[in-house]
Amino acid sequence: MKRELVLTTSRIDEATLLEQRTMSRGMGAVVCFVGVVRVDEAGQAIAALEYETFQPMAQHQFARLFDELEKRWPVESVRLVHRLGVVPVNEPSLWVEIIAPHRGEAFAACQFLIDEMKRVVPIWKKPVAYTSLTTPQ
Amino acid sequence: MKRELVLTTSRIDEATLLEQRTMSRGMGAVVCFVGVVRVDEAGQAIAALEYETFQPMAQHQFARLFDELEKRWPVESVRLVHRLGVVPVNEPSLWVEIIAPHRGEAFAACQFLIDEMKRVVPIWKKPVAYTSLTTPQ
Amino acid sequence: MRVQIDFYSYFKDLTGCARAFAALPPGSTIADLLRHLYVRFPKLAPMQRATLIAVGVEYQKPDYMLQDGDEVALFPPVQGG
Amino acid sequence: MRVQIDFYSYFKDLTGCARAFAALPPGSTIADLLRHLYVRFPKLAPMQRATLIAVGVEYQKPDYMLQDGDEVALFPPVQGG
Repeated sequence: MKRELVLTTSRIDEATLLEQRTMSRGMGAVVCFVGVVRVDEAGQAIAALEYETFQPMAQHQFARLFDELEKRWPVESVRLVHRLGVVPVNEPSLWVEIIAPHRGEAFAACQFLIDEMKRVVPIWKKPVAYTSLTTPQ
Repeated sequence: MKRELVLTTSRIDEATLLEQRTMSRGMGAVVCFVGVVRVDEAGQAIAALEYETFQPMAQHQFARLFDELEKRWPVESVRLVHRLGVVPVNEPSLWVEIIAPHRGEAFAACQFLIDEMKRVVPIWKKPVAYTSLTTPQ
Repeated sequence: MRVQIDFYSYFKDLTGCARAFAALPPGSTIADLLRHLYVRFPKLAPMQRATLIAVGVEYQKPDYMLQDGDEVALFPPVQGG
Repeated sequence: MRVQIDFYSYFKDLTGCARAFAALPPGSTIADLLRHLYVRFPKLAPMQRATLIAVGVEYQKPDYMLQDGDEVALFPPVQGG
């Protein structure tokens, strides 16, 4: 199984990630998830979310999840990018792509990976408020 | 809910579809599915699949599914492209994108749409074999 | 009355045509039409349990009462994606 | 023995620091360390049921026996995505 994990403070560049996609001729399904920062976090309008991680543990926990994914489903490729630092509203914080022979397993693997990430991977977020100088859009 | 339906004999251009994506600041989830023609159809190596449709009925049935989607989930945008005619192995035949506030509803809506499409939308495929003149890759 | 029947996918191969017309007594249902078609296109008959039927752009059941000029479509299970 | 404790997310605000060290008797468990920390950082105590604990890069339970030099991390439920 091809694995790519990127934890980065740079903007997630979906076009480049798409260009870099490769899949063998036996693969029939690509499921891609993009998590985007919403303007309302717990009922409050925010300007951004700030993501923090404990990076060595995050990488280790992602590696364990990738192992588990590989055991459960015939996934050919998993790529995951999580942005860190300040992510403005309407920009992606998470990008996940799963390539598998069939649709069912690609959807299952993608949802499993995100669910488990939110349970065990040490990444936290806190809202960044509009300052008094900023007019909420 | 924004709706886009394209039934086309042209190649599905994911990069352009990505460029054309728009989402409002309340949206937090994009789920994208790409169905790709696999080299093995029912255990036989093929060169392509040829897709046929009964187009007015396909459009009507897709419209009904989009209505149902809108009733069930707070989806902001659904875009679906289905390629028709001969689609070579390793090229996309189906591209679906769902944009919703949250992950759960985006995944549910995307899977519902594909499942229902495969039940009611009049599109059929038949395998295109390698001819004796073509060397299987 | 007269109805048009369009065949899709491998049903065209089974019937040898993409479109046919049938003259039926008024009040005929889809079930009546099918009986007529299974005589005319015997290779369709074994497909009966895997046949989807639409009138216009909507699926209909065998008890659907046909109207003059109806456009009926007969096809095998769909396989998009 | 001496262990290092790193705090993440708002646990840093509750303790007022990102890293602390603790000297503990040999054979101490994570539960023993927590009792020590809740005295030293009383604002952490109410978070007890929402505290995740790792040693190195693996989650561990309160009965985990600590070793000299262990790097312990304490943090609230994770929220990636």
